[in-house]
Amino acid sequence: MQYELRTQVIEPIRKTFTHLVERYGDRPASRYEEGTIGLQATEHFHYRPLWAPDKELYDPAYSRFVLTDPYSFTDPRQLYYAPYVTARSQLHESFGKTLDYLESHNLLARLPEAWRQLLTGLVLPLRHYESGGQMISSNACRFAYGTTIAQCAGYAAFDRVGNAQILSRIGLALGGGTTDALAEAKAAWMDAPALQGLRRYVEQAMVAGDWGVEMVALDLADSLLYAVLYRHLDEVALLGGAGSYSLLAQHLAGWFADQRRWVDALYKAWTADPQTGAANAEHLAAVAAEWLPKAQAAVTQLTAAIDELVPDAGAVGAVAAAADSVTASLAALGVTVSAQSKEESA
Amino acid sequence: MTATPTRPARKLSMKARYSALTRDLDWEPSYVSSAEMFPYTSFEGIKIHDWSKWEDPFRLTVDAYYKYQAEKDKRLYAVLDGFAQSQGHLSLSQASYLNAMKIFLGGVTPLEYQAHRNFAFLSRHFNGPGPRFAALCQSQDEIRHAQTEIHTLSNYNKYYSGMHSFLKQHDRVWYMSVPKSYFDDALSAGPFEFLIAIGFSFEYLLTNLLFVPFMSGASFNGDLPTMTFGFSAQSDESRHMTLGLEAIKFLLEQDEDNVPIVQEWVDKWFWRGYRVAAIVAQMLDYMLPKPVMSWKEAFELYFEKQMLEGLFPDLEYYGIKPPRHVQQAIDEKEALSHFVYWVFYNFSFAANFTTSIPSTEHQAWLAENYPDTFVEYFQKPRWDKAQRIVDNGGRFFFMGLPQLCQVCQIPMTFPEPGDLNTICQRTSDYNGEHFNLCSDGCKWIFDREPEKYVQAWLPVHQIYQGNCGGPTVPDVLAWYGMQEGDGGEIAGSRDEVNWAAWHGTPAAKEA
Amino acid sequence: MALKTIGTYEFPSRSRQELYGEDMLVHVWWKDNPMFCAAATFRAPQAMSWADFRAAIVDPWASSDPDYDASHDFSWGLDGQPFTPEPGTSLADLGIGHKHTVSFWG
Amino acid sequence: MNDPATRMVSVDLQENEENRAVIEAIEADNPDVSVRHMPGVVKIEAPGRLVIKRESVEERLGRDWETHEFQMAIITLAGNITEWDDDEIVLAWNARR
Repeated sequence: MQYELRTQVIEPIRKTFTHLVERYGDRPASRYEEGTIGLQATEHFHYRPLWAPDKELYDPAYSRFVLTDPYSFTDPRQLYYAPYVTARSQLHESFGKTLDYLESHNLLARLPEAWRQLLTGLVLPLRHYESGGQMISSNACRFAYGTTIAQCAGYAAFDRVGNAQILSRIGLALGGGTTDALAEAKAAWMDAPALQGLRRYVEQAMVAGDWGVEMVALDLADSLLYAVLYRHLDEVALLGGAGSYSLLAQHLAGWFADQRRWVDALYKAWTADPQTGAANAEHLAAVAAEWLPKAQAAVTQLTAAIDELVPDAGAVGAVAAAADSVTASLAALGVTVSAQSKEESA
Repeated sequence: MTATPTRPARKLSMKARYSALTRDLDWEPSYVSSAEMFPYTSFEGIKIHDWSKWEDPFRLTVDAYYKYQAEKDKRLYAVLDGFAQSQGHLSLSQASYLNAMKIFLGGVTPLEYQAHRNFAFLSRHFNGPGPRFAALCQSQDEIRHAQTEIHTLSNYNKYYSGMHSFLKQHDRVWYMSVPKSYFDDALSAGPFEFLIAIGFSFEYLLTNLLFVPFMSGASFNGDLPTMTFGFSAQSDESRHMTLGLEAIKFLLEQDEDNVPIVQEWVDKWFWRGYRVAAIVAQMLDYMLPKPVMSWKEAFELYFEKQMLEGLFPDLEYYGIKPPRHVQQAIDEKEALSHFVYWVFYNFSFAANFTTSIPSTEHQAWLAENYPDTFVEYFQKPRWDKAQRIVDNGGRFFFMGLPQLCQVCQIPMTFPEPGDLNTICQRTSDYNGEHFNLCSDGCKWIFDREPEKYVQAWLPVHQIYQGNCGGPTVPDVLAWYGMQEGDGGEIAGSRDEVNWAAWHGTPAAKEA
Repeated sequence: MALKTIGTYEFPSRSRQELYGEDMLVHVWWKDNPMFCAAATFRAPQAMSWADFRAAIVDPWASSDPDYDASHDFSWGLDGQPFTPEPGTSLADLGIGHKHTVSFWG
Repeated sequence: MNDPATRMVSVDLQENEENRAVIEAIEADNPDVSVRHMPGVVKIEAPGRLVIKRESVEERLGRDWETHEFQMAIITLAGNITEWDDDEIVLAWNARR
């Protein structure tokens, strides 16, 4: 009986859920689509938040950046939870192998002294920057309108703690299995002059009060930091006999390339929106005009200290190049960050 | 040393490693004030003196989280794929089993998603890194649950009715406003109340009732994917339960002034959650063709024994008493599921699931599990008469719209304390308007925060205001996105007819 | 208890009478008939006479139960108090207010 | 009933091949446990305290086992987790700090 059943072909009566058929036509939907599109409620919220009575529980007005159709943005990586944790599990496993290799060959101890100081005094403290990035991204996960953006922000938030832990594990290794290097790094984050610009920047970004503005501010700083610390310095390290710095940096550089994919897609969706695109572009220009110079100043302060430690590093110059590249990629979206407004806010 | 050669000698202990990697990321802001950075953690009146006192017994780090969660999902999706490829849906106990899953998908899945969003809120806005990280993990877990539920049930949606429009229906269908308003209530509260509402009252006190016996039931009824998903989700829930328990202890230990505030939240959210659980009660007792554990037994095992006898004596140390109105819940355990399934039997013409008179064997099981109530209060006055109506060629439906409770939003069906023959009706007047409540518990909740509950989007009232597609039942059902075959009577339903055809057995006579 | 909020928290009821124009919501509860799982909610003109309310609204609903006999002499209550409906009197004049509950039994 | 030494603590575990070693280890290390089988679930209860020891699980499993792996097995619990380190997990009531 059962065997007969199993050979019988039973035609499905529908291919997927109705809201996906209405959006994409009568075709089977991917697991990304089924697990993402439309999950956030949009109507009949019962009560106003006690902590924000002027808004609904989910409300486009939590940001100046608005999409007419929130699902005009989708994650180009198509990440839902299962592939997300699988990908990150591999990232951390691969990082763990790198770190094991460095430790078992005692390579961290053989880092040139300047690079060791660079790592401990200027890179490890960025675990706190990553923690700030987590909080900004978590805020975006809560307040973004629509599941697609919120989901990307939510994973990005967890990524940031992961990045912080990557840095922390490097610190534990540098400390010979103790937390000494981490303690030193924290003291530097709090007091080292080279880092105060960046700390001020993160603290101010965290209280900007508009999740979209906060995310853009974070991304502007990321774009400079990641370009310089994990790409530019990666090459400098290889030439300067600090191969283990390069081996570690590749994991964070790889992460940022992945992060860029969804953030760039979001900027594109914002600026391409048929109804709100022009206003979004204007907001983006204003936010960039306000925050990019601040980010550049803060990261330059940090990189100046790098150039002091490693004289041929050219880190300050790399920041300026990265800032130009940010301006250029915004311009490609039709977002003009005027030099004048840059100077004003600087 | 030689006993564990695979463990590196310099490895930090789990506790030290967790602390270095997670707890120590915090810093005191200098360029903005603490109040600017954490604007939401003072208005509720909760006082926290030392955020570092928060303990997370799981001591999970991000790399371990990814590793184990990826492994869990690998196993789960392998089961889902195998089940779909082998047409496993044909080996369910009955097509009607899926009625429970239709309610689950529309009623519970969107809540998991909401939890994902609001734990993200906590993971930004708590002042301390310990609770922020715990909330962050839970936020990730909750989107996992929403998605794995959808992916688990997606295969059934291809062959069965009632699941196709679960998102729209969560926002619109009359009974869905019960779970929706419950969660909206928690989200609209401050971060500490949310933590007690969802983290403690829901995850710790009640979630076992929702998931453990039910998933065991799924297993017993041939639904391997749901069982696998459910137990896999529960392995996350045990972390969430621990977070909930840690949350309440942390708040109670921080300041004595927190105790009365927390007590009121425990009181409110126990009752709010218990009313939502009423829907699960009827799933356990009526919707599983092969029942495994009655609501009453589950309530005794997972609530009375584990919570009232196990947990609350611990909380007594802090001055916390068992939830106000808990006695009413205990008294109702003999009758809760029967009242709620009867509501669904009355109204399934306007729902995404079907109902029927329980079979003779099923009624015998109910009588055996509820010896003091089922036969006298439910079988004789209700089911026997419903059967007579069917025998005469009819089917009893409630041809109108029910009176809803302003707080829990369930049709006002619940009994007066100590009197199963009389519906409990309570009222409150606020700002010159009359409000109806189903119980002393819901009335207490309303009177505490009437400013909140007057905003309730009550489906029945909205239909009468003309906000739900039109004045007639077909108008409203179209607005709900219902399709032919979604609701009504099981006998002769689309699912039943298909099931019979697929199994080569004659369908039951159409009612 | 004063509600603890950030900012002013005042919202109108989503069920207030004015949303129903000249009408109101009335609950009807057949108290001793367990077939009806709850009282029913109806929208009715405040000026509607009791006789019309009974014939146009109560009787069709109660007839979901085949044993309903409209000519039976029921006892009536309004919000738990004894109540004597006058067929020609309007609901409003009978003292039935928005979202109040009329019950019957016997 | 209020004595934390006798109040029941419990864990519910998925009943499958993977978890058999864990279940057996718990039974061996906790003399007063009672075990109840439901479809797909094993409920293990003990008065006052329940311990899961890494070494005992490893002995039965024949491979390394991290206590973190317990998260793959557990469905629910009653009691406080009073210890969770590299070597053991302890559940008990009355955990004051």
